[in-house]
Amino acid sequence: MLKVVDETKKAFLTGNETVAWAALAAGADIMFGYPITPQNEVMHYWTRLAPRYGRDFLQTEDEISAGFTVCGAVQAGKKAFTATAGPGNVLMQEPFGMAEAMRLPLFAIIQQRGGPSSGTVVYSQQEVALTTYGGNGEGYRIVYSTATHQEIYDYTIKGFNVAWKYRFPTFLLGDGYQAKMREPLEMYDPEEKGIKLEPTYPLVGLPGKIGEGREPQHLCNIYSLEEELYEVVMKLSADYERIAPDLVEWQEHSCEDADIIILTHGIVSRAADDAVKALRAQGIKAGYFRPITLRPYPSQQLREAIAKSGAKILLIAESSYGQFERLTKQEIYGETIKIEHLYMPGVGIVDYDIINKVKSVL
Amino acid sequence: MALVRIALAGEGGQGVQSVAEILAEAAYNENKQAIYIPNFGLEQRGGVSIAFIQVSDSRIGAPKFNKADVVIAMSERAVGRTASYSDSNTLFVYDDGFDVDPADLPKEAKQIMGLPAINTANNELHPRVFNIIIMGAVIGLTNVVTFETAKEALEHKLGYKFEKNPDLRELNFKALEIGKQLAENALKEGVAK
Amino acid sequence: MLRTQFNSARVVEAYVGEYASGKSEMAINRALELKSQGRQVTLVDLDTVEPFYTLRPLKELLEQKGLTVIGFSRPEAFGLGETGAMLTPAARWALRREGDIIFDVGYGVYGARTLNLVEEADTSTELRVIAVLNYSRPMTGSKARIIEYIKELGRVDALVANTHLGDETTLEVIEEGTRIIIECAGELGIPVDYIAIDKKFAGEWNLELFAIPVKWITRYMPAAMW
Amino acid sequence: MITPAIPKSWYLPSKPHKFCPGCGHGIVLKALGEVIDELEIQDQTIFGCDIGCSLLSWNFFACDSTQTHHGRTTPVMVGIKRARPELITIGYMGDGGGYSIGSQHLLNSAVRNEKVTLILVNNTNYGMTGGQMAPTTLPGQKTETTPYGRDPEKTGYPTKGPEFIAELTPEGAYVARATVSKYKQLKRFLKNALRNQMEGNGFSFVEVLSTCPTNWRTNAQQTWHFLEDEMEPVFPVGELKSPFGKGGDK
Repeated sequence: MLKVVDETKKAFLTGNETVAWAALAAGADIMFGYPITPQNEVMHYWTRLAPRYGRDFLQTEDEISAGFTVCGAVQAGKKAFTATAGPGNVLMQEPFGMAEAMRLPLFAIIQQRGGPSSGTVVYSQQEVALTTYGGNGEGYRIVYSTATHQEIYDYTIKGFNVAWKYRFPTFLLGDGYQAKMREPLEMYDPEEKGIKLEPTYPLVGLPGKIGEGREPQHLCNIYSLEEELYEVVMKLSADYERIAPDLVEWQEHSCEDADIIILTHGIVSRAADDAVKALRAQGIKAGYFRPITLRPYPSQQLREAIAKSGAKILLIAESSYGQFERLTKQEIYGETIKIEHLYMPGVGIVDYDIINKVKSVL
Repeated sequence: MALVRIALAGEGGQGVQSVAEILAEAAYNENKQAIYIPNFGLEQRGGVSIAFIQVSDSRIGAPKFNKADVVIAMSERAVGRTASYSDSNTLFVYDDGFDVDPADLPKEAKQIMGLPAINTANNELHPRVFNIIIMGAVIGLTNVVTFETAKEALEHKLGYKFEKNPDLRELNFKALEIGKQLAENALKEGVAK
Repeated sequence: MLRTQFNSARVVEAYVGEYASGKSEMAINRALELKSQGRQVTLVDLDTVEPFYTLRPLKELLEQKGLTVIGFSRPEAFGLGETGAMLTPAARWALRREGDIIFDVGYGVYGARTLNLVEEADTSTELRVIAVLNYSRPMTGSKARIIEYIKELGRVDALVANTHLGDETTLEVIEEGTRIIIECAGELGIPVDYIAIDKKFAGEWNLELFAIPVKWITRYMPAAMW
Repeated sequence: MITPAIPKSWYLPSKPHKFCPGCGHGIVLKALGEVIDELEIQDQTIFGCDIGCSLLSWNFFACDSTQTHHGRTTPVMVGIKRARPELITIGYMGDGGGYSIGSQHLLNSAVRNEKVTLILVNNTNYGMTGGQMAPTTLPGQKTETTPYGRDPEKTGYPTKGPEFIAELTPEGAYVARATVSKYKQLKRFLKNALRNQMEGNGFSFVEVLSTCPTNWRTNAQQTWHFLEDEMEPVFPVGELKSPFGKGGDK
């Protein structure tokens, strides 16, 4: 099979394009998609490159179909994925829910755009609630919130592996800025870096003759009695809670003696990182904490950061109106630290927005 | 009157749900609190169908319950299916015509009764009124409504059929009466045993 | 590849190339270079595929520097949330204008055929189509891919070597990329007009390395995020 | 300087409009404006538009209008019509919005003979988002998601909307396909469609073949060639179903 990345090399890419290259490098077999800004270039690059590496693509009639075709393909044992945004993410909640219930290794890239409704095509962090707990289930999902193109590359490869290993729908949560921004990153072949690609196997269309050494496979996601569903949901929850500790990822620095901890995720964490450095230079003891997995949330780690720092204030900054704050509060219930927030829904946040807010609350 | 919890179970098409509905309506007509909820699994099409009825003078807390005061299993499959709703003060009723594997019977019950409802229906009345006999049995076991109110509710429900065919009314009321008798006798025998 | 004959005094250039290869950066710098020589210059935005990074947000700035800019300014790019209507009517007839004309052509599967949107582009004897190449872009990240890419692009009269890694650019990166691009140019029989290098390297770059002129580039695009 | 007659129903503050030079939308909306004037329905007309290039027409007319989610213009207009039958509802969408994401709404409204008028502008691609494949993309046609040309083996043949809508609709529906290259006929079909709604006969649907030089990457001459010599053979123009009979236009 033609190698996608023949030698580890620095390259200059846009975010969407990074997704396409990383998916190829991860051995993805097929992409299903539908046009929606700002993720279109994922499709543009995948359709240009896929034939060269024997991969496949279908533009479906809409996002609902894109989600369900991915469910079908992964049931058949192929590495399938999709990419969408905003209203498309809303439409995909139905197939995402099916993937939760049937433990399907669906992988999806979400480039957040302004909401609600058609909102803007540009940028936001307003799909946090939808991506972590959307649908009519309990949020059996794994959600990585990336901030840099290197992370987009790394977590696209990791996303496929995690989805197939732990068998829960997995999401790379980016945004319109990351989608279109250009920056350098290191492209690599996973195996060169010692990253083993998780094997795939079908749930239907198994090899062998039915009745001779193999039984027919009957998959379902509907039950007759409440008690039956109760058993299924309790098992799903137990399985998810058992693997959560292995999946949780976060970053933190300067919390040891922080008076105020700045809590951000995704691209806003880059601004928070700059803000903390600038504040420290001005003698203000600011700390930096950034969940990389929004689901499962690093709640224990955040509690520890709060405890060891003795900080008096936790400042949450997000390009939405409280979705990240609500997610955080439910995870650190009982903490008595004062919580301040900086909401800038659908708008980029830069370091001095955070610096000014810190000064106004301290 | 304290809360009475009744679970009726049988095959789809045996008229389990209609009996429950009539009983609930009768209780309502006596200004009692009544809740009836079917266990609408995917089994409307010929599976075991369960009806949960609760009657009380005061507001009823939840539409379903884990343990019943009276369980009536109207088909062989329903016996095993409803055994879990029986505990030490449950009257567990099934038809003595079933050949029931003892393991399917409830572990705990105040009294387990086999009623000759099917046999009575087929031989003395008409197979179609089997479920009305069961309705009579419920009244016999629980007095959840008076016999008169039950007849009125039956009339209200099936009146249009009775008009067309008056001896149907007579057949149904007879079935109700016999059902009540069967249950009361079984209750007495059980106590005597 | 027939080289069109350049007899007119004015400069008419269209910058084409891979997505994010530096087309807009080259077009702006080239337009300002000509302006600094006292010439009349029109800069035309032909970026039609989902333009996020375009020269539109820079329109006012560039007009203050004396350029005529054909393209919607950001508020004008009306689109109710979409990134805005693509093409100004004036762009179609840009070749009818006086003075130098510099086109910033968007990417897309059609490559240089985007120039069809400009009336008389196919018959113009003045127009030179210049493909911008950044060896750090994966689609043009090897000799084979560069050659394959340029051939697919359609009509190309010259290349510009614009290898860089954004903020992580080093002299070595520029050098390696430029060498490969020059080799490809040889095989393709297309001249390399110049090597574009961020002016911050002016003191360090060894001008003897290649026989091709270097143009020191000022980076405007970082400020052009939609 | 002779200023072209601007339809009274056009909303002047939003002019000049922002459609690309050479785009067919301007012609369709000009014809529609004239028809609205002639039928004197401006005050009862509700104009709905989709996400895509059609959304650039959200404030095109001096009529009440509403911009809906992508593909959802049809159900919104059906909702308005069912609630207030006296209003004239026009749904304006593209080939993606109508035949792809909105196809279920289109088919079901047709089957129910909903008394709405839908105008679908077919330019064989998703224009606003940069030229991806649409259900009406021609075999071999290059788009951003068929970079090597549309392969019917993989993505099927162009959707023939009016043909299947004509099959689905009962009597009383009006179904036609027009083209921006035949203005008088376009205007006649639009008028018949709206008359069909005004007379309460049933569903009315007009697909209009339209030009998109920006995404086709064509100059003026190539644009008309693609429309007339490439598209029209695949998408025959004419009235497929009409309660007004052949020469029925008054």
